[in-house]
Amino acid sequence: MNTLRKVFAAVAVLFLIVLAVSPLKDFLREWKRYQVKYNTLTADLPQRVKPVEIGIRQIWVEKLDRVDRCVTCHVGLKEPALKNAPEPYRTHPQMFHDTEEFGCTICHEGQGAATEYMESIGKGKYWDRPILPRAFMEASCAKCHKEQEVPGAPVLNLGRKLIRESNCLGCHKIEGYVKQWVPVLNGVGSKVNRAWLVNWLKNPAGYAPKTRMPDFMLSNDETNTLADFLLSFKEFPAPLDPIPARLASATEAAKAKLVELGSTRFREARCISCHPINGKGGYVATDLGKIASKADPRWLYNYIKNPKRFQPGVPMPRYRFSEDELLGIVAYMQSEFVDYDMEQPPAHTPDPGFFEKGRALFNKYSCGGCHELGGIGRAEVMAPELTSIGGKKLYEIDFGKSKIDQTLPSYLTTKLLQPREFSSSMKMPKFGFSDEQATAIAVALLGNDDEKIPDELLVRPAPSAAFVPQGGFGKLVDDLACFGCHVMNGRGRLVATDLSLEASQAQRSWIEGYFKIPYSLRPVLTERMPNLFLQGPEIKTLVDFMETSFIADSLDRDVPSDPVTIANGRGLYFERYGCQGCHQIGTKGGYVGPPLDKAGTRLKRGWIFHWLKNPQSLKPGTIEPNNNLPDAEAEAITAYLMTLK
Amino acid sequence: MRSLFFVCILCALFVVGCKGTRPQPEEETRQSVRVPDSTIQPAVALPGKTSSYEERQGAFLYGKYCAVCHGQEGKGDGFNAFNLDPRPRDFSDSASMKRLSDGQIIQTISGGGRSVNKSPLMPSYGWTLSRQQILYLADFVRSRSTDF
Amino acid sequence: MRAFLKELTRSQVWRSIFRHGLPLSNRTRAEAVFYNFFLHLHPTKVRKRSIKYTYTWGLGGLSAGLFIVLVLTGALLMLYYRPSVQQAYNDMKDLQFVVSSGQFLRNMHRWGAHAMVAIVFLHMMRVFYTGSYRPPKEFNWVVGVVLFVISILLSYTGYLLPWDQLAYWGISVGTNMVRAVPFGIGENISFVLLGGHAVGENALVRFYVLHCFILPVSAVLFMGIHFWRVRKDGGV
Amino acid sequence: MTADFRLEKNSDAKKVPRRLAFIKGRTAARVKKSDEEMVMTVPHLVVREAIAFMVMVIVLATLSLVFNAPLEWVANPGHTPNPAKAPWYFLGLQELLHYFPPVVAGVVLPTLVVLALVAIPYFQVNVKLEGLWKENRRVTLLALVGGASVLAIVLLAYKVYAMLVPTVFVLGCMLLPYFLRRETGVIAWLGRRPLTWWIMTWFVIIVLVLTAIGILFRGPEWSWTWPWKEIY
Amino acid sequence: MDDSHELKSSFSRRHFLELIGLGAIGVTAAGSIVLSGEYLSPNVVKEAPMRFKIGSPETFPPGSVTLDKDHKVFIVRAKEGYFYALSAVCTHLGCIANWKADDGIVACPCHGSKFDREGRVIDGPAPRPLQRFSMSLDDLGQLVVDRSVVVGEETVLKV
Repeated sequence: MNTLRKVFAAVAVLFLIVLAVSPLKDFLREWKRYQVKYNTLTADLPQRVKPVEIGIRQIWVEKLDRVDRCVTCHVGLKEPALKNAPEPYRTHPQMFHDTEEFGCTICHEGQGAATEYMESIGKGKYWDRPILPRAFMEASCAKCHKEQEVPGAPVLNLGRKLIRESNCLGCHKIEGYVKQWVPVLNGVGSKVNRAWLVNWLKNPAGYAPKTRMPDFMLSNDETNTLADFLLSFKEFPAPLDPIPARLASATEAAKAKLVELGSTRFREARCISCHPINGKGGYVATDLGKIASKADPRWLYNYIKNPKRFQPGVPMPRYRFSEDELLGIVAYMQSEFVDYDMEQPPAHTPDPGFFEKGRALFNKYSCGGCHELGGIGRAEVMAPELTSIGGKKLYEIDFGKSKIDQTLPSYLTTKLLQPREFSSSMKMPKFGFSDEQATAIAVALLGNDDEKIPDELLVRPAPSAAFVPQGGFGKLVDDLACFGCHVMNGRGRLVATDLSLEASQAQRSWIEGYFKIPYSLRPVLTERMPNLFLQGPEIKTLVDFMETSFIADSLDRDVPSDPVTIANGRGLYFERYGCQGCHQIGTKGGYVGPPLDKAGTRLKRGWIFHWLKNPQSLKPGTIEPNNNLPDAEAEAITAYLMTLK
Repeated sequence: MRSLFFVCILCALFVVGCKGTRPQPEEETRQSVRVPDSTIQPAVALPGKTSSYEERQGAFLYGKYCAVCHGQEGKGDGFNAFNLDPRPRDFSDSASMKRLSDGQIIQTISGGGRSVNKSPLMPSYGWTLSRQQILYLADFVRSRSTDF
Repeated sequence: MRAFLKELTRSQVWRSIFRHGLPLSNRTRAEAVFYNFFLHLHPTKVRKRSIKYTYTWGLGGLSAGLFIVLVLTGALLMLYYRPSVQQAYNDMKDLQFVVSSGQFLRNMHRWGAHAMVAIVFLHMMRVFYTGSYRPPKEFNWVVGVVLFVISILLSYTGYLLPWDQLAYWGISVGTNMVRAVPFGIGENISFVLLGGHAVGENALVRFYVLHCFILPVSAVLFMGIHFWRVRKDGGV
Repeated sequence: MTADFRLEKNSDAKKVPRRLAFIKGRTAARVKKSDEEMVMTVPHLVVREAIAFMVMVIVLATLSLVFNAPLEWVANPGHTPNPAKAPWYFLGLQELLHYFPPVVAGVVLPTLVVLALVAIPYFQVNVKLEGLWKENRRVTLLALVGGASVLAIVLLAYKVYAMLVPTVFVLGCMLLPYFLRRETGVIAWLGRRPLTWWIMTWFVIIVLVLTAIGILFRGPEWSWTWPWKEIY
Repeated sequence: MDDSHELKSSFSRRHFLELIGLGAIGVTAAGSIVLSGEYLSPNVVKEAPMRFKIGSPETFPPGSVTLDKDHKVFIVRAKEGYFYALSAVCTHLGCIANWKADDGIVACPCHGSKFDREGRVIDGPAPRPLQRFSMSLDDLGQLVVDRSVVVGEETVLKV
């Protein structure tokens, strides 16, 4: 019995001790030390900082159903005195969004509920959304911001642009993106030569540094088979016109004259606004620097004559060239844009089964996803859908044998930079992205999240306008590929001006003159309006349509034109608002904005008035400041500008 | 009873401390604070990744609105600067920048040169940019002169 | 102090609650067993041989003890737990991170539940190998088998409640075994058990009710019978 | 029945309170001896119970302080972990499902097991507690080998080596005393075991082996994986 | 703690052990109750924060009284342009009072207490005027109300 008593007493004491450890463990929680340290840290600061009351703090965001306890340790987020304090006490940057309104994890990810460091950054074992590295932060903007251009998120915007331009849609399904135009391959066998094609397939960027065509890392065999397959497509949907025999039979002198003419037209048509020459110039279209070593002259002649006949949908205008001019341009290209260093591939006898094998390769790499060829579409086995890739759980990712960080951002970035890193059997091509570009795309992809955001917080994209101009204007717009550079009623690519309100802005006579001889209002820009060599009736059709459609009555306004007002306006222009800082009149003034020399003949007074009142309402994002002008002042300046003829 | 209980807690702390069944708290703190940035940084390094959000916003806005006259580096040598008289301010000149208060800088951006009795060639952005954006810009402008 | 205690233990209130004195003499000790609700399950005297730990290994008693621990910790856990798909997991995280001793209680409950299944099984093995199921205790063995099944079901229904991957797929696999019962009966059982065709919100609520009410109450009922029988058949 | 029960005539309430009858004969072994040394429940039994209870709580609490209860990722009905395992006490059953058709493994076998457990105390053969080889040695051997062969064929047909190996092992232990007759030692002890003991032991070993395999040795796609290999 | 008869015997070692054992169990039991109390009092609650933003001053026209239902507070802008924040919780029994624009008073629907726009009791059982909370402007020019700071009747926020 005595032993039993001893055992009893000992066990009871042990019982007490063991059960007392649990509250002790609670008492020594990690976050408490951070708060105590915060109080000692702030006590030494010269500024008065309110000490934190020891206890778990949290931000409860009801609308997002999130509880973020990050503020338990990050106590000084709103304390300006701690701007340069070490983490976790540093002040949070001033943002458009308040931390108290949105919490932390909606942007930063990580585990909001956690009160321990490793758990909160999501590096604990069972949390599928670890904290986003700073470089990828903008991905979180995309959770709510579905609009085209997200303010304050340049990386995200760049990423989305790259996804569009790289035509990821060719293989992946991603909601919210549309496929870009890519050359059609029908008749490619009569368009290009074998040497070029082999070089191109092996290394597209070697031919055209700015090309969007990725490197599929084909083996020599694959390249040859694919080239044989493609070259077997020799028939165009429309027959090629023969090149007039004159070019071949012309004398040297006549030829030189033609080349001279072609060179002039090539410049006047401002081809380099869109086409780069050996990497210099525009970025919209194909590099022309070595075009003569690639394309058959007969095809070039036919294509420039009527681009859409051979490449439906191509955003290249049909210039109104005469036959001589066409011949000249082709001759000019033939003489100028030759690749003397082009490597000749070794002689090669086609495999008897090249067609079937080539077709299989064409399918394997989903060439049909981008390029149309004889009705062969996208590959049946598609690449994974990326619509909600940002919500992919870590345990769903196969990192293979790669040694990279086991996180989704690093997975995506690595995949973009080295597409075959995780498994050599993958088919994704290499786009040659720079590190920044890959990061930007990863950011945009991470933003494709399946996170449920309440409707009132979503910023939706502007509905994509399906503006299809009709009639003669429509035909001309199609023929001249205006949408390639101009936006009209929400459709088109914005390289040049948005024309939706053009007739409210510019006077008819000026527009007509501009079509005849385009000139650039801003000489600093590379992209310029080409001279399309339009005829009088065509110009009339265009301007007539603009006068009826691209005009808003609300922008009409009568402005007094008495000398007093004009003098007043002149004073305001030069003395009060210093407009000459950016706009030139005569030879004086800056050239940030367009010169206002002939503003009175170019612009309409209502436009000037409304522009002065609120420039951003007419052209979002313009750097012309809103000066909050009273009506009288805006009228006076308008009156002054209208006198400049 | 409660005090006795806490005495027992202390005993328990002692016993447990000796046995070391719990991870040492001190060490844990140091570890968690010292986790190097690289563990949460991507394999790819972005240029300027060390810059803060405010700096990047400031740089972006500056590049868009200010650099044409004040120059990319803030030296008052933008491509448009040579059309202006007086010349735009050189933000890297710390001697003259020291004389400006934060309030003056913010006022100049918001109200333009005329609002601080300077040249009207400096336009006012108070109705174009938000208060927040102007604060970013003011900070960025301030950071152009190094030895402030 | 002593005088006060003396007064206290002799007061009418004290004596109305405790009908026996301090168990210091054989008389008061016997009285304690007679009059104390918790002790009256025992006889006043037991065989000296049977109180040795190696005699029964105390497994039955430990099962009962574990049941008490589980009821207490479980009741406390219920205060912070909401059986809904949206909340269940978050509530577990709250228990882990912000509730004082929450993680400890959850650990106790979880490990206790596993231990219970194991100990009840061991108890059953002990009873078999010592032949303690022989008449007149046949029926008590059957009650014991029922209790074994109930404790497995208790552990199993509790398994779903944290609503994590482990829970969800553990239960999915388990309920799919039920589907194997032929003639569509399995389908029906599984449908009724889950309140649907897959593990979802309904299943969670059903398992919660089973785990927190129906099964514990049945367990208490059968434990009452079990103990009563043990006592009537001459056990401790 | 009269042989089993004996009325206690001198019922001494102080010594054995409220006991009316003793049970004898076909009863639990301990009831046979009625005049054992007795001790007071309070404190002897109660203190031991308290100690046992406290030790249990101590072990449990220590465990709880050191190991946290698992909490994995939030449930994702769209992604099945590989392997998807039931709670450990069902892993024996899940292992069976790997071998046998669902109806057999998921329904017939568990039902049989529960029924068998329920039926144990009602088996007359079990009560005698006689060694397997005490009588009719030939017949027993034939029946045993015959039964075991049928079972082995079934197990072989389904390739259930996880059950076959323990079965052969148990059969070997059963047969040992038949061929090696000993008076003392392990083999003699084995020889004194009754049939029910053997069946139960076989059952327990099977359960343990299957459960252990299910817990430790099953990896992706329920393939055999060594426990020291990391499972992703 | 003992029968008088037992107390007379020497305080032996075995009693000491018993006392320790029982004492430890007692302490554990008491400690468990304390711990349970600790467990039962939540460390965090999901409630609206005491300090919150209500928007820029321009959204409140002078002379207006606006009820912020989420935070149970009236934002009052005087005709002179200054601001103050009145609790919308009636000081009687905690119902949410309403602003009656027609009469220019705050009226409680439960027991008919009435307050003027300064929060003073005009009528009814309310024992105290409505509480007035601290208001301030943050860096970005947003109005901020802090319900955890009660200020006197004379305190207003001039914008």
